[in-house]
Amino acid sequence: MKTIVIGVIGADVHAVGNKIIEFTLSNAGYHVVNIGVLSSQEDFINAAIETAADLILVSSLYGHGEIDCRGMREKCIEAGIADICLYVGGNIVVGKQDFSEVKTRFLEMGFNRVYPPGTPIDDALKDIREDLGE
Amino acid sequence: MKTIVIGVIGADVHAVGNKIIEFTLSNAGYHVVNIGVLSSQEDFINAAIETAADLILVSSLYGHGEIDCRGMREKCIEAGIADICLYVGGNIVVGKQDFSEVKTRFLEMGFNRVYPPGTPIDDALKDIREDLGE
Amino acid sequence: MDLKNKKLTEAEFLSIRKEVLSGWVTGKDNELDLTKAVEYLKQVPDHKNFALKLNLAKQNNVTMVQPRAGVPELEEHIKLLQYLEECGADFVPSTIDSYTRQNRYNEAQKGLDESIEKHRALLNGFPVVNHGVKNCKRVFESVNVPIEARHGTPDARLLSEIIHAAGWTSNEGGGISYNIPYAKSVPLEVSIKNWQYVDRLVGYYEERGIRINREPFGPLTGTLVPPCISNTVMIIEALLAAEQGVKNITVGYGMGGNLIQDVAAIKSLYYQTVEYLDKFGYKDMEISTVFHQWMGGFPQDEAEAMALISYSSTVAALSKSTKLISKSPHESIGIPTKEANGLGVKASKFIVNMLRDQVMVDSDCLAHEIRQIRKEVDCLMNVVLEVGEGDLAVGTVLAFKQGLLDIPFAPSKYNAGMVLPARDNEGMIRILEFGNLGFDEEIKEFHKKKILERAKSEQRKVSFQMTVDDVYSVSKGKLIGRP
Amino acid sequence: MDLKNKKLTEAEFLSIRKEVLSGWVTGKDNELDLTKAVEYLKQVPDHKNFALKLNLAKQNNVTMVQPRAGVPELEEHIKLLQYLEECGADFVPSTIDSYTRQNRYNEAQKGLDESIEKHRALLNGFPVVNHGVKNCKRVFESVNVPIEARHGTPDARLLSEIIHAAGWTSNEGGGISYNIPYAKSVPLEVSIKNWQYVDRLVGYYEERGIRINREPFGPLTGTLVPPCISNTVMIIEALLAAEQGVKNITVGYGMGGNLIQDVAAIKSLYYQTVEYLDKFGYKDMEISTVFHQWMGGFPQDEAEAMALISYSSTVAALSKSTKLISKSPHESIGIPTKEANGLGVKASKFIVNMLRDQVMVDSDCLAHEIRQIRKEVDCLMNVVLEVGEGDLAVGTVLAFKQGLLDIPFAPSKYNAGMVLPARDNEGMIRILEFGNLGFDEEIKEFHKKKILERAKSEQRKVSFQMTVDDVYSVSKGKLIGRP
Ligand code: B12
Ligand code: B12
Repeated sequence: MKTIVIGVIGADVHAVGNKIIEFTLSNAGYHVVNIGVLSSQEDFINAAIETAADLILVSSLYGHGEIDCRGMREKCIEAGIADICLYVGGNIVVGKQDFSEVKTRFLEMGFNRVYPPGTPIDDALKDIREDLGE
Repeated sequence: MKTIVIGVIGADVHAVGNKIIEFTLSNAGYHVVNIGVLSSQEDFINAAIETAADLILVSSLYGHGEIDCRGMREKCIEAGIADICLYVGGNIVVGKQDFSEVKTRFLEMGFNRVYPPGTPIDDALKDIREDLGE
Repeated sequence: MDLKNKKLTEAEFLSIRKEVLSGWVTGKDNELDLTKAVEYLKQVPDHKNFALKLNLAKQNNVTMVQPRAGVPELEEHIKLLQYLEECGADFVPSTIDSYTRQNRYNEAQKGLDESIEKHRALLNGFPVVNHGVKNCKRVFESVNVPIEARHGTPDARLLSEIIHAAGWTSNEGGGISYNIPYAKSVPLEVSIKNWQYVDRLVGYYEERGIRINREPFGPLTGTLVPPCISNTVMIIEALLAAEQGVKNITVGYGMGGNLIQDVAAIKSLYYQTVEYLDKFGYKDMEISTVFHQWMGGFPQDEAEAMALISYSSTVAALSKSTKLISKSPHESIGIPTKEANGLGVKASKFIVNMLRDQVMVDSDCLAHEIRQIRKEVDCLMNVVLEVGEGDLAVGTVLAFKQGLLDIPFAPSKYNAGMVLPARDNEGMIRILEFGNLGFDEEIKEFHKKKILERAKSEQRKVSFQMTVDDVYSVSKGKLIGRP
Repeated sequence: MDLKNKKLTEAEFLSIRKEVLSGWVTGKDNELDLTKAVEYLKQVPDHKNFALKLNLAKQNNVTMVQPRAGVPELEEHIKLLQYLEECGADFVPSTIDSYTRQNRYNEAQKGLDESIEKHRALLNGFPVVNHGVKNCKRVFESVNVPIEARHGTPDARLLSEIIHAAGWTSNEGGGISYNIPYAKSVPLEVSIKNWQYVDRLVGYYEERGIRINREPFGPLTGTLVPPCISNTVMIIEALLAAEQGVKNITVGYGMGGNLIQDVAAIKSLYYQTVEYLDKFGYKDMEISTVFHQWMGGFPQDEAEAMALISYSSTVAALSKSTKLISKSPHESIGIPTKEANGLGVKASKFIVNMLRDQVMVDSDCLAHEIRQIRKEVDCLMNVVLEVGEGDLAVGTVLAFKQGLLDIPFAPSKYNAGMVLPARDNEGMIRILEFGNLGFDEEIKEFHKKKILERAKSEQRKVSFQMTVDDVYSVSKGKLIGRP
C-alpha cells in the first residue's frame, strides 16, 4: 500500500477539501497521512520521512501558495528525500491568473505536478496511479 | 406651438416607446402628430407636409433601422421639405455595435441627430428645444 | 363574418393550401408534398420531438430552458443553434425576421442577400420562407434538440408549412397573440382564420400519428399585461387550436415581477386551460406551461441584466413551469451575440437545476391571488362567449371590437387600447383604467382599491403617470415606479 | 479556567491594553491614544457610521449590500473600495490577509513589501496591522460609506484597536466564529478572552457615546452548517459581546440553499437573538441581521456564478435581512479583480432593489421550519448553559470540548468534528451523524427521518457519501448531491 502525505500549507485553514481528499484517497486504496491545515513545509517533510511516504500532496487554497511553497524541494533534498514526488493544487495563487504561467512558476520550484483551481481530487487519481507506478 | 411628427418606421411594431414619446412630448408642450408603428418613409413625410411639422422623430427598435431609413433625406428633398429636422433613435441597428460607427452611418444618410440604445426621450428634450429654437 | 370556431374539413384545408403554397417560390418545393412531409416527420427521433420532450419534462416536474435566437445566414444560424445547445439549451428556437413576419418576402430577400454579401446581419432573424424547406432541414439535422419557430406573424401559413415539413415540431403563435401585439391593421378575423389553418395543419399531422407542439404567445406586448388578460387569450387560443385537432399545447405567461402574482398566474393558467378544454369536450390534450423571463425594457448594465435573468429563472423554477424562455445580457441593446445569448442560457439552466427540488409553498397569499386570477379569467371568458353567442372565434373578434377584451400597449387598431395597467403597492400588476374591459363591479372595485393603496403610500393621485413610471421602472432597477 | 462571562473593568481592560499595543511597532502610534481616538470617532459623520446606517436600513426594511475586498497595497486598496462604492456598495469592507489573521506580522510585512516591489498582490488581503492607524485613516477618508474590518482572527485585539481608532465603525468576528473555522490549535478560552477584549474596546467607546457595530461571523465553515448550530453560535457571541458593553450587533447566517429553510433561519436568528438578549437583561440593544451569499464551493462558470449570486440575493431580499454580503463571479478561482467584484455588487443591488417591496409570505412550511430551528437552538443553548453552570463563556468552552456544540468541517482541534450534515429531500440541511451534539431524542428523530426520506428517494443507504456529494453539488449546479 502506497503512502501519501496530505495537508494544507502555510497559514491556510481551508479544511473542507482536505477532509474530502483524505476520504477520496483512502477510498482509492492509499494509506493517507493527513497533517491537516496550517502545516509548514517541515511538517510535511517530517511526516513523509516518518511514514516513508511516496508522495506529498500539498493543498493551498487561500492564495499565499507561492510564498508558502518556495524552497520546499530544497528542504526535501536537505532532509534526504530528494526524489519524493511533490504535488500542489487548490487555488495556489492570488486571483485569476494565466494558469500556464503559474504552472511554470511552481514547476520551477520543483513540484512534479501543479493543478489549476477547481481540479477535484478525483481528476488527479490517474496521475497518482501513474506516478506511483500502479 | 411647434409640431413634431413621431412614428415607428418599417415593419417595426414596438409600440410602447412610441406611446411614451407621445405622452412626454405633449406634456413638454409640443403639438405631436403620432403616425404610430409600421410607418413608411412616405407616411412620415406626408404627415410632416400636411401638418407643417418642424421635426420628424423616427423610432426604430427592431433592428432593421438601417435598411428602413436609407434614402429618407432624399425623399424629403423631393417632397420639398429638404431642411426638415430628422431625428432617429431606439435600437436602430441589429445587435450591440460600436455606436460611433453607427452614428456616422446615419449622419451620412442625412439625419440631424442619432441616439444610442436606451436614450429615454426625456434626454432628447434639450436637443429638441435647441434645434427648434426655443 | 364567415368566421366560425369549427374544424376545417380536409377538403377545405387542402383547397386553401394550394393558394398558401403559391405565396413565394419556396412554396413550390416538392418536399412540401404532404406524404413526403409525413414520412420525414415520422423519422424524427423522440428526443428531437418537441411535444414528447415537453411531456417528459412535465412528468419529471423539471423546467426546460429555451433561448430566443435567429440570424439571417444559414451557416451562421446553424452555428448559433449548436452553440446554444452546447450551453445547455434544452430546446432551440429559430427566431424569424420582421419582414417575413409581415409576409414581405421581397424585402426579406434583399436583407438576406445583403447580409450574405456583407457577412453582417441586416435582418433581425432567420428568413425561414426565403430559406425554404431544404435549408430548414439542414438546420434541423445540425442539432440534437427539438426546434421551434418563433416569430409574430399574423399570416404564418406558408411559414408553418415550411417549418413542419422540415422537422421542426413546434410553432409559436396564435390568431390573437401574433396579431394584436405584432400588427397594426390586420383584422382579427383574418389572423384567427390564418391560425385556424396553421392549427389545422398540425391537426392533419396529428391524424397521421405525428405529435406537434403549439405554443400561443403569452407575453403579448410584454408590458404590464395583467395576468387575467393574457391567461384569457391563452385559453381562447388553446381552445381554437384544440378545435383544429392540435393535441399538445404550451400556454405561456410573461413575468410580471411580483413573485406571488407570477406563480399564481402560472398555476391558474395551467388549471384553467385544462378546465376549459375539458369543459368544451377536447379529450387527450397534453398541456404544459411556458414562463417568459422579464419581457419589458431591460436594464442596460450587463450584470444587472444577468441578475434579472436569474431572478426570472427563480420564479419559473418555483412555479414549476414546464419551459422557460431565456433572455441575454444584451437585451436592452440589440440582438445578442451567440456568446451573450449563451450566458443567459447558462445562468437560467443553473437556477432551474439548483431549484429542481423546490416549489413555491402553499400560502394564503398565493391561494388568494390564484382565486383572484381565476375569477377574473372566468368573468372575461363568459363575456367573450356571451357576445359570440356561443362561438368562441366570433366572440373573440366582437369582444376586441367592443373593448371587452383589450391588451395594453398594443399597436393594433383592432384593439381598443383603453386599458391602462399599473402596479399595486406590492408590485402586482392591476388595472388603473378599465375602458370597456369585461369585468364585473366587484373585480373593478378590487383593482381600484389596490391601486389606491399604492397611490396613498406614495402620496400622489392615481394617474397615467404611474403607468409611465412603471413602464420604465424595471429597466431602472426597481419593480414599482415610485416617484 | 479563569474565564468568565463578565464585563472587564476599565482597569483590567487598560492593563491588558498595554501589552496588546506592544504586539507590533504600529501599536505605538500616538493616534492609538484613546482620547485622540474618541475625538476622531466623534467626528465620523452619521452616514459613515456603520451602526447608524444599519439602523436606518432596518427601519426602512431594506437590504444593504456589502462586498468582500482587500489588497495589500494602500493605494490599490483605496482604489478598490472607491470602485466598489461607485458600483453601489452600501458598506465597504477591508478584508485582512491571512498572515495578519494569525498574528504573523513579520510574514505579512514580507508579503506587503514584495507586493509593493512587484506591484502584484502576494497577500490575500490588506495587512491592517502593518499599515497602522495612519494608513487606515487614509482609507477611511477616501470613501463615503462606513467601513468594516473582515478577517478571521482568533486574536484580533491589536487589529481592532487600529481599525476603530482609524474611524472604521464595524468589526467582524467573535471568540468562536473567528477561531473554530479559522485556526487549528488556539484554545477556545483564549480566543473568547481575546474577543472579550475586542468587545470591551467597543464598550469603552460606547460609554463615550460612540456607536460601533459588531458582527459575529455567521457562516462558520461555510459548508453545510445546519442553521441551529450557526444560530446558536451567533446568539452566544451576541450575549458575550453585550456583556462587554456592545450595543449594536449584526448576527449572521450563510445561505444553505433551500429557500424556506434560509428564510426561516434568518427570521428565527433575529427573534431568538432579541429574545435571549432580553432574557439575560441586556437593554437598548440594536440587533440586525446579515445574510451571506452561498459560502461553499462556487461553480467555475462565470454566468453560473452570477446566477448563484443573484439567487442568493433573492433569498436575502425575501428574508429582509438587513445586510447582504456579496460574492463575485471569480469566487471559485481566486481573489476577484475589482471589476469582477463590482459585477457581484451590481447584480446583488439590482435584486434587493427590485424585491424591495416583496417579502417571503407566511406559510405553514415556513412556520414549521422556524419552530424547528427555534426548538433546536433552545435545546443547544440550554445544554451550553447547563454545562457551564450558568456561565455562558465557560459553558461554551466545555460544550465544544464535549462535542455538545460541534461545527462541521472545522479545522480546530478544539472542535469535536463528529457532526456530519447532509441535505434532506427538499435540500434543507439536516444532520446525518450527531456525534455528541446536545440534541434531545425528538430532534434527532426528526433529522433521521428527514435524511431517510432522501435516502429512500435516491434508493441508497444513508452514508458519508451523501455528505461528500452535497459538498460538491452546488459547484456542479445542483443543490442536492444525488447519485
Ligand atoms: C417589449 C419588447 C417587445 C414586444 C413589443 C410589444 C409592442 N408591440 O410594443 C414584443 C414582444 C411584441 C416584441 C417583439 C419583437 N422584438 Co422586441 N423588444 C421589446 C423590449 C424588451 C422592450 C421594448 C420596450 O417597450 N421598452 C420600453 C420603452 C419605453 O422603451 P423603448 O422602446 O426603448 O423606447 C424609448 C427609447 O428607446 C427612446 N426612443 C425610441 N425611439 C426614439 C427616437 C428618438 C429620436 C429618441 C431620442 C429616443 C427614442 O424613447 C422611448 C421612450 O423613452 C426590447 C428590449 C429592451 N429595450 O429591453 C426588445 C427589442 C427592441 N426587440 C427586439 C426584437 C428583435 C424583436 C422581434 C424582432 C423579435 C424578437 N427577437 O423577439 C419582434 C419584432 C416584431 C416587429 N415586427 O417589430 C430587439 C431589437 C434588436 C436590435 N435592434 O438589434 C430588442 C432590442 C431585444 C433584443 N435585444 O433582441 N418586442
Ligand atoms: C469555504 C471557503 C472558506 C471557509 C473555509 C472553512 C474552512 N475552515 O474550511 C472560510 C469562510 C472560513 C474561508 C476563509 C477564507 N478564505 Co476561503 N473559501 C471558501 C470557498 C468558498 C470554498 C472552499 C471549499 O471548501 N470548497 C469545497 C472543497 C471540496 O473544494 P476545494 O477546497 O477547492 O478542494 C478541492 C480541490 O481544490 C482539490 N484540491 C485541493 N488541494 C489539492 C491539491 C492537489 C494536488 C490536487 C490535485 C487537488 C487539490 O481537491 C479538493 C477536493 O476535491 C472558496 C472558493 C470556492 N472554491 O468556491 C474560498 C477561497 C478558497 N477562500 C479564499 C480566501 C481568500 C479566504 C480568506 C483569506 C478570506 C476571505 N477572503 O474570505 C479566508 C482564509 C483564512 C485562512 N487563513 O486560510 C479565496 C482564495 C483566493 C485565492 N487563492 O486567490 C477563495 C478562492 C475565494 C475567493 N475567490 O476569494 N473560506
